[in-house]
Amino acid sequence: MPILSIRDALNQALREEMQRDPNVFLLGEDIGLYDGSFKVTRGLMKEFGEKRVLDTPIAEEIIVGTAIGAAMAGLRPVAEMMTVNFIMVAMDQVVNAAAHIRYMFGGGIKVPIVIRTPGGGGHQLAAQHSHSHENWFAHVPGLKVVAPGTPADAKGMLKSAIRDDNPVMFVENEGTYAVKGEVPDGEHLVPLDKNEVKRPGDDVTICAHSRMLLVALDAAKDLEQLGISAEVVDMRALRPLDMAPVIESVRKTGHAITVEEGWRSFGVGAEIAARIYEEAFDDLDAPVARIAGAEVPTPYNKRLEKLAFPAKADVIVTARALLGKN
Amino acid sequence: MPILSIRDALNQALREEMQRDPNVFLLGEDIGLYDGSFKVTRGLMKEFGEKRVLDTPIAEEIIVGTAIGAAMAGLRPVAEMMTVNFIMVAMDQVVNAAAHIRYMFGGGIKVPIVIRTPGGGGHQLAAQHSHSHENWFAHVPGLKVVAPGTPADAKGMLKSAIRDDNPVMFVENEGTYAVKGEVPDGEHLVPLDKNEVKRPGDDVTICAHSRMLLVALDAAKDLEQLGISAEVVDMRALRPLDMAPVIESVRKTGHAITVEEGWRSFGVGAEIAARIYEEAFDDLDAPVARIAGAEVPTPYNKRLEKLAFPAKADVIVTARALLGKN
Amino acid sequence: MKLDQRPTETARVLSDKSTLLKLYREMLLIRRFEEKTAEMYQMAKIGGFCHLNIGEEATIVGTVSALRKEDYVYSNYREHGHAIAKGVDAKAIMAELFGKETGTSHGRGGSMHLFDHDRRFFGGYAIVGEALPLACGTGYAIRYQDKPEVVMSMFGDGATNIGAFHESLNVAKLWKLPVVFVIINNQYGMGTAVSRASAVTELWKKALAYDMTGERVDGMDVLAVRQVTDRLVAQARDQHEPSLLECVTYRYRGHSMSDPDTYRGKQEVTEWKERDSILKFGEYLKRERLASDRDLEAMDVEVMAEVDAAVKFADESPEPDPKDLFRDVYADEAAS
Amino acid sequence: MKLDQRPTETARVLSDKSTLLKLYREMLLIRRFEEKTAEMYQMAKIGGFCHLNIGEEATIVGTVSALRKEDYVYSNYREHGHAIAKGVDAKAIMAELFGKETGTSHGRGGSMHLFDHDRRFFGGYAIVGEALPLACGTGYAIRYQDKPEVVMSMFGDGATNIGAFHESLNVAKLWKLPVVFVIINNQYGMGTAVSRASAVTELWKKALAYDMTGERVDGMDVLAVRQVTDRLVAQARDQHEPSLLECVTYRYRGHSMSDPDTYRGKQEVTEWKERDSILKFGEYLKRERLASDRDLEAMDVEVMAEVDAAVKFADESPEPDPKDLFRDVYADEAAS
Ligand SMILES: Cc1ncc(C[n+]2csc(CCOP(=O)(O)OP(=O)(O)O)c2C)c(N)n1
Ligand SMILES: Cc1ncc(C[n+]2csc(CCOP(=O)(O)OP(=O)(O)O)c2C)c(N)n1
Ligand SMILES: [Mg+2]
Ligand SMILES: [Mg+2]
Repeated sequence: MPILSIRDALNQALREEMQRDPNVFLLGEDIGLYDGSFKVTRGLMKEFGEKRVLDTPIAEEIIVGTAIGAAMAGLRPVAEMMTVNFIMVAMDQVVNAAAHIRYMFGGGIKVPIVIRTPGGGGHQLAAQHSHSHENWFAHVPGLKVVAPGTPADAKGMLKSAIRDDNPVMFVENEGTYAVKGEVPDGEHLVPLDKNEVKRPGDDVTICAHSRMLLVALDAAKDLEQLGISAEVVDMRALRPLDMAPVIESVRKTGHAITVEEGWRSFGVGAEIAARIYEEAFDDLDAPVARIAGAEVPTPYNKRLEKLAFPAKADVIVTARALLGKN
Repeated sequence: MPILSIRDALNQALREEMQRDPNVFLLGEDIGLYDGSFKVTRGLMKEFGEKRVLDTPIAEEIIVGTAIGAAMAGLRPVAEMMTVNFIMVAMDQVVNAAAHIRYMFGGGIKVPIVIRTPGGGGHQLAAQHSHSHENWFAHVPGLKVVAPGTPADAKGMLKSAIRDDNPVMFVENEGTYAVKGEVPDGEHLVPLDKNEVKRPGDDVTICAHSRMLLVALDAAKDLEQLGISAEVVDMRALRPLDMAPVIESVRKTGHAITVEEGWRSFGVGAEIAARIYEEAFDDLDAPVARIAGAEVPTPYNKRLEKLAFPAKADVIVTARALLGKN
Repeated sequence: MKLDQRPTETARVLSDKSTLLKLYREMLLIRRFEEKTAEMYQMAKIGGFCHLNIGEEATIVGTVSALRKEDYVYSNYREHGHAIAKGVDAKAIMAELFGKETGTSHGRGGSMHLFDHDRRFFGGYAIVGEALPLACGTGYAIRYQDKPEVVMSMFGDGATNIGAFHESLNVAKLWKLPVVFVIINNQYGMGTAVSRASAVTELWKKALAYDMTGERVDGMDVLAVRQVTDRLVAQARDQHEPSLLECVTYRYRGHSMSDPDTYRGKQEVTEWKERDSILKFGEYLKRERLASDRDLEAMDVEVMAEVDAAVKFADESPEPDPKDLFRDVYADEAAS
Repeated sequence: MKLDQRPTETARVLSDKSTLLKLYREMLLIRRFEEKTAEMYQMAKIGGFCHLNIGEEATIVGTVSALRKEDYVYSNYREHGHAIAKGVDAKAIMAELFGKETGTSHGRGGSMHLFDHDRRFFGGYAIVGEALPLACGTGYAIRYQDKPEVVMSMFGDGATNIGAFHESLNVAKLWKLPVVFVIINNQYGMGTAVSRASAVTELWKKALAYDMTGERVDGMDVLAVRQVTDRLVAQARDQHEPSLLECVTYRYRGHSMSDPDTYRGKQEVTEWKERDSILKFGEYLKRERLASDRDLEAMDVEVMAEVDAAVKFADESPEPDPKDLFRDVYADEAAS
């Protein structure tokens, strides 16, 4: 199978879907002539022209709103928010419009849009360019929210998202664009509502999505050496939140850890933990351990920043403590 | 002690703080000449003039941003967002600016603003006027978030919020403005970081804030009749989230229920539940039960709307089920 | 584009008896519908917030009547009349206000969220300014699909101060979108007069920042409104040139049914009512001998009967089934 | 207000030798500081995003030098030069870029978030348009406290298309706030040329929508910029009349240090460099016999030494203490 970076896997998904369906078009800031801030849309304006790859002014409400209005008239827009931090100025369009239009109009119309946006930190971009907000979107009925962590899933879920009839928040991560892996050629579709065991194990269940999935997989390898067999569940489907593989895993391991890049309080891990208790209380041997970003606006200084985000060592230490092996 | 509605208690707090400190001023849409959309600011423009009670255009980014900039130059603005639904257009100012400015400038400045805003549903206002978002704000480091449910706390916490040196999200609820209760005259300050047992009990701990606190207290009365002694903890302090009275209570009761008006997934209850497990796992006899709003954009139709929000009966049924008394 | 370059359509409208009577009838229907709505609200048949169009009939009918069936309208929460003018069935509108399954939005939306896909009434939105970017998106789709359609975006004076207005007008001009932006300047945003909210009070001037056609018209004169709208719609359709049209009008009632209306003088309200558009247009029709008092009275009876029928329909319609609470959260039911 | 009504201040500036040399020195300091910053970035002493002011020196110095110490500046992420012009110590700026505890923001902010309370440099912000409402708030506080101060709000051409720009200009005029809005029109927002993002390309025209003074000036000519800014600052200070000033300039480098800069022609860049403001202003000083080649070279040596000292200071400064990660999340430490 071809080896692609997540960046190129996303690019391939966009190209294939644009070739397949003339109603698919892209819009966003600097996605065309500039090839995209993170080069995900590289070459697409050249290939498909300015109509189907629309460079916009710096005006996020217009980006999301234009996508919605175009979708309501029959198109399938894929909007890029340069980073998730900027979506704060367009939150009304995402929540009060995109997510609610179908329901509030009694099902009279659908809003098939995809909003692609990278979150995450680790590049010394400080307090206004480093955060993650997928928990916010996953809270909102009417949205679907996915956050793939591998090149194959990136491609397969983006293609599914574009074909989905609902507004989909497609959460990427700046720190994973260069990550490489096998990606099936052509028609490769990954469902938007299925989480998946990415590494089997017996002692502890580690739930993680996006960049933290890679951290968790990395930690699991080391844990193996330390005599701990970790099962890693990819939480790529955040809304609807598919808990089935997690519950099945916890029934076996009796221990669970959640890992997320965003802030802990009211974050993704809280919901996963709450559901594990609700569905597998008697199988748990210890409370679910949550690993999350430090609750600070991300600092610029490299050392401080490093402390602010979860790393492999945190997963290893937490797993050992949870299993009483420290 | 005088009996006041929450509306009047808030009004009294604003008046007293404006009298005490000439740097305190109010701004928002229709808060002056119109006396406020929900009449919380009634009479204040007449009393303090247009400079200190500033009617703004419909431009929420300007409301929050003006508050921040004025605070940075030494004032103590209290901004009203007519309802929390409209804050979606100003989310960037709240999160990326207000919450992060102090940290990202290394502590070189403070941002003492209060953003008062009612959330909640139940008045047939449908999908764009009925939601609650306190979980979002409570996720953000740099913000303080409170959501009082009684007139005394409304007054005492608003006064504390105005004197606090941090940005405070002061969450009100449209459905509670008319609720009456005793309110101490004059200097009555309630801390922003202390939750409180509002009704003692032995069998089950019910955690609720804002309007749901009243629902929980109401249910607790009925439960008493049904032979269940419920302890109700007011979760008025959401960030920092004071768990001490909850944990102490759960140690005693072994059972916990969370009640919130907003959507369940990734909501307030998830965080409270996760922390209960983390701090009192061995004291729990059953999983924490979460009661929350139905995961729909609120429907207009009265019957459907009723189904969408938690009610007393839900608390009673849940408590009985949790204690095996059905 | 100058008016005299396209005199035909407008001239026909402004002289054709049946068209003129139809305009009058629509204004009357909106008036009677809204009066009945107020009554039904007071009887608690209607809940939530309820914003009436009474006073704004000439603006609404003058603009929307210039559109074709396949043109789109995006509106706000004060949209009952806009829906009527776009051809949405009064029965389905009243049923929506009653929260019934037969309503335009199956009772899920209510007064602020009317919608009709077939009539291309693309909805009432309750967040000020929110629908302007959507109108641009539909305009983009029209250009994308190379269709001869137009979008009309309707909003209040207050909405011209919010960010989305600015972002929308900029791209409409930049991308040459067939959008006519209509400011229904009824003098107030809730209790705030235009001059207390906007740095310019001649709101059409905001078009200058986008090098866009800007027009101001007496929104109490249906023919004046129609005339300028015909020109702007043609400009949008034929040349993909967007425009900003300010209609100067007035709402006779409070902002919503729950507004005590204490921020403006009685005198002011009275003066505007003296310029009532239905009254004046009726006089015009009589003066021009296009209708007699009796004709107009007969029309009124007919319109009232239509409104009564709408109420009856709404009254007799079923409520949504409680088990359908989660229907239509997602387009694929499985996801709910 | 016409220039000739307030000739004194500007005339003095434009003829006073020491002031003119000071302007030149500041432009040079910014240039050399930024060149060194690029070097340090390539050496990985600086991380994150890094946006340089090279090419924009005349705009920056011409505007900011017109302010008093007690006036405020709000800027964006491309603000190293703005901070220097407002009197912030180059040492503390470089230390901030290095992420050191001695930096303007104690290493928490970095290149995009310089801040200096005493100099009233009220910060660099990384969200486009975000700081304009803040500038209005500070303007409101000035009026509230009845102080003779002014706020300068600095942002790019791209920022004029976002909603916050519109909301800010409207209230600035409506509330008579002493704010001078400065558009640094460097022709591009990232890779997007002004004409591909804005319906009007003469950006000063956006002032028309607010009935606000709008001006356009050659942003490569420091004296021209200073002259118009003097007038606008006086207008803000004395009459509380805000204004919009468009300075037409150019950034020689890419958007940030990581921009491959493929969206514009080499020829275009070369042409702008030929109009380099430091070069031209140096020639002017020599022509007017206010400085010799040797004077200017000596000044350059002095400036380079200052920059070197800043690097040395930054290099030798301590990193933040890891145990202070949570310091300053809240004003009351207990809350963290
Ligand atoms: C973003 C936002 N802010 C505030 C409100 C509350 N609100 C609803 S209608 C309204 C006044 C709007 O005035 P205008 O645009 O003139 O329209 P009109 O009601 O006069 O038709 C306000 C402030 C809202 N719905 N959305
Ligand atoms: C709201 C928002 N959207 C997008 C970005 C990403 N971004 C950062 S700088 C920039 C270009 C800004 O251009 P301009 O305003 O002209 O300023 P310049 O960089 O040219 O000085 C963009 C798009 C952002 N920071 N904030
Ligand atoms: Mg109005
Ligand atoms: Mg620029």
